[in-house]
Amino acid sequence: MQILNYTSQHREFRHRMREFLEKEIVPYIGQFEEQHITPKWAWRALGKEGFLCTAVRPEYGGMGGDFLYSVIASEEMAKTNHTGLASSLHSDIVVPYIEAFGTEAQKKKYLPSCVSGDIITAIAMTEPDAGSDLAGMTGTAEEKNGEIVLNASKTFISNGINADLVIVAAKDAGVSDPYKAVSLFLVEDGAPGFKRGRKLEKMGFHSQDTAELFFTNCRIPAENRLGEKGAGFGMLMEKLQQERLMTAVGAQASAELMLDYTTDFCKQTKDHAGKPISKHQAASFALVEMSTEIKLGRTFLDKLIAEHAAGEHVVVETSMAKYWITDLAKRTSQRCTQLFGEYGFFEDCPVVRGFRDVRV
Amino acid sequence: MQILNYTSQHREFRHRMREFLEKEIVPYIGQFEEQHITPKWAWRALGKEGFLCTAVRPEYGGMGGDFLYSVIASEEMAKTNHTGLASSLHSDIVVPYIEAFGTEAQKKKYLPSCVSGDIITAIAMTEPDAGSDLAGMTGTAEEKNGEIVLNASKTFISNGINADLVIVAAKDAGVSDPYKAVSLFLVEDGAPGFKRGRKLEKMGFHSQDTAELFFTNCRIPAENRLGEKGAGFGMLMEKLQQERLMTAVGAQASAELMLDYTTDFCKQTKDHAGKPISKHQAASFALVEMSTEIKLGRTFLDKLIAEHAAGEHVVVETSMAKYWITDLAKRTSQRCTQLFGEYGFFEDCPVVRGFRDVRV
Amino acid sequence: MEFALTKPQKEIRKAVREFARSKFENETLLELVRTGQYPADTREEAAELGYCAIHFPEEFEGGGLGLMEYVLAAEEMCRTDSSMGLGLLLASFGSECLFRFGKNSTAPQYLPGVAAGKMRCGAAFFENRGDSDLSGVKTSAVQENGSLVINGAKTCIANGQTADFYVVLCKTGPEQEGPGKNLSLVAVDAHADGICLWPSGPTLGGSLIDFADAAFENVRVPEQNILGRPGKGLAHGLDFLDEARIQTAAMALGTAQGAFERAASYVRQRKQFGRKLFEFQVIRHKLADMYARIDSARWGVYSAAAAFDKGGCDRRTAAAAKLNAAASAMEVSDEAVQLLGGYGYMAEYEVEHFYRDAKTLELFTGPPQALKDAIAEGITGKPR
Amino acid sequence: MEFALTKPQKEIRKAVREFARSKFENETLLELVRTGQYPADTREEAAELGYCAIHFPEEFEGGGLGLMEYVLAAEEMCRTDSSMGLGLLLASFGSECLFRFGKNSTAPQYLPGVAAGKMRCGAAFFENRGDSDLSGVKTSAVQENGSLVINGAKTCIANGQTADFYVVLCKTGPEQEGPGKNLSLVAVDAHADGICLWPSGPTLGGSLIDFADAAFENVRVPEQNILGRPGKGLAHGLDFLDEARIQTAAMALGTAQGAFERAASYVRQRKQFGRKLFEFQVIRHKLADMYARIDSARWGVYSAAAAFDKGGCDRRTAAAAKLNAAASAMEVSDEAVQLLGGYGYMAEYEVEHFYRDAKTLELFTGPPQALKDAIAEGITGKPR
Repeated sequence: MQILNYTSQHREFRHRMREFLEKEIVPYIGQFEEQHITPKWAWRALGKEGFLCTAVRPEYGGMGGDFLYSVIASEEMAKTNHTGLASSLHSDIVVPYIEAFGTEAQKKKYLPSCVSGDIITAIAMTEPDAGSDLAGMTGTAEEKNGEIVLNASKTFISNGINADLVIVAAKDAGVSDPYKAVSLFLVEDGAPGFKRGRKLEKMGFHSQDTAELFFTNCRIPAENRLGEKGAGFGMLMEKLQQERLMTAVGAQASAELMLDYTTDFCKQTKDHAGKPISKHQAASFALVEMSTEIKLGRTFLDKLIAEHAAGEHVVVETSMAKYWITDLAKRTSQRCTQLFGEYGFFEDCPVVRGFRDVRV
Repeated sequence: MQILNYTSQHREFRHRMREFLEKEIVPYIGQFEEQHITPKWAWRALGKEGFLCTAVRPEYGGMGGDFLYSVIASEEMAKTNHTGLASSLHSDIVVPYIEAFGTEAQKKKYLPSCVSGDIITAIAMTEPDAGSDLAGMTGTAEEKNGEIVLNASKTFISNGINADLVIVAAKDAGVSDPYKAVSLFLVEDGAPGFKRGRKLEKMGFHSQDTAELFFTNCRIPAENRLGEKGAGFGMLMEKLQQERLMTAVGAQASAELMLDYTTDFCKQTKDHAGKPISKHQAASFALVEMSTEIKLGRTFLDKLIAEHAAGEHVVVETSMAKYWITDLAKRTSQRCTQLFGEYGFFEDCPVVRGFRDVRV
Repeated sequence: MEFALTKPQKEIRKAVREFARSKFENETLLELVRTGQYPADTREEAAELGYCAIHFPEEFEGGGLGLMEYVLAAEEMCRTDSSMGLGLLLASFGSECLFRFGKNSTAPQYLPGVAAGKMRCGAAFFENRGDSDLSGVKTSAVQENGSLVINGAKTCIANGQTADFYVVLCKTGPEQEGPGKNLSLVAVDAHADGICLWPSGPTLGGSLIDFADAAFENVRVPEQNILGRPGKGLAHGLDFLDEARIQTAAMALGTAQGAFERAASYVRQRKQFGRKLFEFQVIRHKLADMYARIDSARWGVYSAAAAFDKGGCDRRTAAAAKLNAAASAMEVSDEAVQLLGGYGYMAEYEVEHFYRDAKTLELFTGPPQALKDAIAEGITGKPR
Repeated sequence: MEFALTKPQKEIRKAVREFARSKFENETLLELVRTGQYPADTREEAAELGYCAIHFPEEFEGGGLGLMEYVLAAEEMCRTDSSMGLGLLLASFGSECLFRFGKNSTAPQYLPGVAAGKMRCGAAFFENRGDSDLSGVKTSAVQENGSLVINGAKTCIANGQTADFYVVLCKTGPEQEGPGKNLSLVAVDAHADGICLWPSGPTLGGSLIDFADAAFENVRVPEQNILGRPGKGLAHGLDFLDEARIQTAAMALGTAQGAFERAASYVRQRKQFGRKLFEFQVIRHKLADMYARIDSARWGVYSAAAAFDKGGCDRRTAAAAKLNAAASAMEVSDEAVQLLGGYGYMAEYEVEHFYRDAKTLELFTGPPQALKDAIAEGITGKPR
């Protein structure tokens, strides 16, 4: 029984994207990791081939693909074992805000370039002192003379350095109910008062440019508000289901990839008696146990993908999936490295990058 | 998205069975547990209402129900929180051997009484020294003068005391390949040389009559061989998928039941400050974490049920489900009892029976 | 740092081991575990050798030794058999309150009887089955003409119906004072008028011990039956709980060790698929995990006991010792049940009651969540 | 039983703690961790205070103290910073082989240099990255005119490119003899002709230490460079591994403690949803779990070290100490990363490198599966 019904078009898309990545991206990943950023040409190449923002409707330059295309793109990207080309963040998390809540003018202005990769997007919610507590946000937005003036510090912003367009969440200082005070704003690269901080040094995600962003009396046109004034919280909530689901999709693909690498290693590596490590009983049980857990995660996830694609409200279940599957990926990374023995702490052990990256 | 498509007939069956059990069985379970056996009248009552062997075809007295009826019957039985009426063992594990491999005469002779509950069945494979190693079995069967003479000791036989008909696995001593030596035999209560040992004292499963069975020069008619000579191993393998699946179905239902009991307790019990325990953060997280795991198990299981019902070969996946879900039930029992505090080690704490029973 | 037992400690351990091995006989024992009948004779024999009051002061017929020696004895008893160990050890549960918090006139009245293996103590602390926080105690003890008049109800009292005296945690101040304030520990003779007892119901483990609920209705005891300082009952109760947790931890440790040894011996004997079970790497690794798990709990228990004897065991150390030891007993006995296959489930092979006892020990004297609250308080202080 | 450090032990611990706290400075340190540059000055300063050879005999400029004192120092260093601790401690990794197995002429040549913080040792044991079983060693050392001629290749040698000498496990008997037989440990000067080195590649943790692979091509050393008894190299190697596992366990313990303290301090300061993080029960319970987890590992490490110093630490005790300590470092540092939220992932907040170092320690000197094999062998003997 297949929970997800991939059509031959889906499969062709997956195949084409995999081939593209293997040929055009994978050879450069080592460089991206060393440079701690993925260059813009890679984004554009991806966009040119139609692998960005597959869900955007044709009138804005996209292919109007169903949700399964997003899943495929995200999975194939995860299988390249790097995180710098955060195309799923761009395509499935940030850009959908513009398409869902943007004015016709905003959509016309931005979406085609988002699809082509000429605009790379980021979303700036988290603040240094508030963490995941959105109500505790302190960044402010004020309207003055037909402009909006932003004052906020944001941190842990993925694509922070590359981003050409940032969706910034900030509060109307005049509104006391924190749930009614937040609005979203579109801030372009070069807006006066918008500065990028340093690239953050991290445990992993080395090919990704995570950064702090500063908005100091940053002025943007009033029409750059995204959605209704004060509706930010609601918009964020509305998109939560897809965000969590995409996190789970990435983590699941990553766990599967690590297990594949480890299984291959155990089959290929022989002990001094010439016996493959995979025939050591403890290793073979470990592989079976991990693959059982991973299959459980996969089944749960596929069902949620189908439900989400069908427009069902499964926000509780996607939270569960995000919690359980990101933990699964972490456990898998910890256990897989063990099976490599001493080799498991060398960077060229194929699961080490995953070990670092899954902790984000 | 519903993976399993229960029809209104299924739901009506579930409803009817639940009402029946609540009224006719649940009030007596305390007695069954004390007496360490479930009396035959309970089996017959179940049979009379059509809750046994739902899969047996109408020509043999059954309702010819699809696999979902088996699942429903097994789940509803699990929700009575006792194991003595091992109707799933009878209906979904033992009797299917007769229907699948029996001769027309055997089927005519036994199946209608299996359906009515007048015959309770058991299956005797495990031997004291061989455990789960079927190839290590030492019980023998010899043909002599048109009769079969069995010599075997079997242990851990569920329904061992109640059983009116036992399927016994034994080896042809003349065949050296252990995988070709095993045959199955139908042994009726009262066969000369068939003795039941003591009821075994166990950690749980108190309402179930687990026993040792002894066959000492036990003579049965030659026509009581079930299936081909030497085909025992193959028959056992063929039924493995359903056996494992039914074990998982029971364990899953049991985990769900324990979590329900615990959630109710935490909501109803107040600390000295009048706050329900379920509002203590640690307890509420524990409940959410358990319910996440249980949902994962449920989704995985439902998919396998659908696949099994559709006749797919999913024997590896059912092994995974059996391993993971029985472990889930155990973990759930261990964690739920903790949430009851000191009350968690008293027998009238509703999850304690489950704590003992899931370890079988 | 020395990690060696002293010679007398080694001797006690050896003597208790020999006693337990000779007196805890499998068949009788399984019958006792099944029926819950109390092994009064064995307790008296243990008492004659001084094993029922190792840590009581000598003036009350105790051994005058430390909690460390108690711990070693408890470990050996529960290792030989967890249910028998619990049965012998918990019979005196709570009697420490009669001597730990200062001289008390009730001590000579009861402690020698406990030391002789004849009397039992009922620690009547809890009132709410689902909440182990002692500060919510409502049972009142009101002064009246040199007496205390006790009214209230308690639950899950170990030795509830067989105790000769109770240690009752009571509110001795006005009710409106708020939770935890002005509590006192009071010794109450089991023959006092107005005590009504009924069984708390059968238990999963610890099956030789009876648990009962009690109602106190105008029960009068002399004022001097207050143990320790009046009004300091909560502090005393928690101090007692520290000691009780180290004791329970020792029982859990022995339970783990006993389950491990049974499993190790089973897999060494049992053949499957043509080989001894212990030759399979997965089985070997399970044994190794069990061994390491016990190792990770043992020293914590010993060090807590040693600190207690020096007067310096803080609450979190006792709680952590119990948390680890109980978890180790649960994990190890769980694994033992698993390793024995079908036999693990059978009463005859014993590990099943080790598993039930482990769960009982895990919840008795503080389930994990209460222990974690205590440890966290030690790290960061109380939350608001 | 005494659970107190002796006064000199307490003094060493305190002195090392003060040294580490004053010398391991956050900013420089993070830069070193990032770039992998070796803190040679800090090592020399540590050496001046005697911290680089606490457990070496005095005749080789060592402290003449036990493994217990080494353990206390290692714990403090790694607690202050895991990467710095590993950097300082592992520089001498393997040099114990020069004095543990009997007098050897190479000891005066190298050990004083190590003790002075100037020389480093490269333990060249493994030949197969995925298999930590030493008995498969194939590198040969053949006697020829009073010399040994070494041929073969080794992998993952700590201090591989910076070592002044290597301890190489070689086959000194005929190849056909079968695995593990007739191996010997040989000291090899790094300047000997015929050694070819290349980096094993960057590592996940332990980033101050360089790992290299080496090829030995007709490398000649004097016959007397055999360490301990000729032909007993496997036994010596395994004995060294016992000591190394206790050392690694101590580093893991310190790593766990350091990660715990950083997390505890973070949740005490950080506010979310209007309250300090530590006021949330789930956070408190996580701290309690971390505390109890460390507690469950610490005593096992100490007791193994104490037993080692008495000459009585069996293989399974050392293996269990390392298994528990490494698991505790993994779990505690994992939880610390989690508790710090996004900051846990950032180099600046340090716990991320504790987590990477914990994984490195878990696999170095024997991954869990090798430790479990060793423990099981101690319980049941070798399988067929």
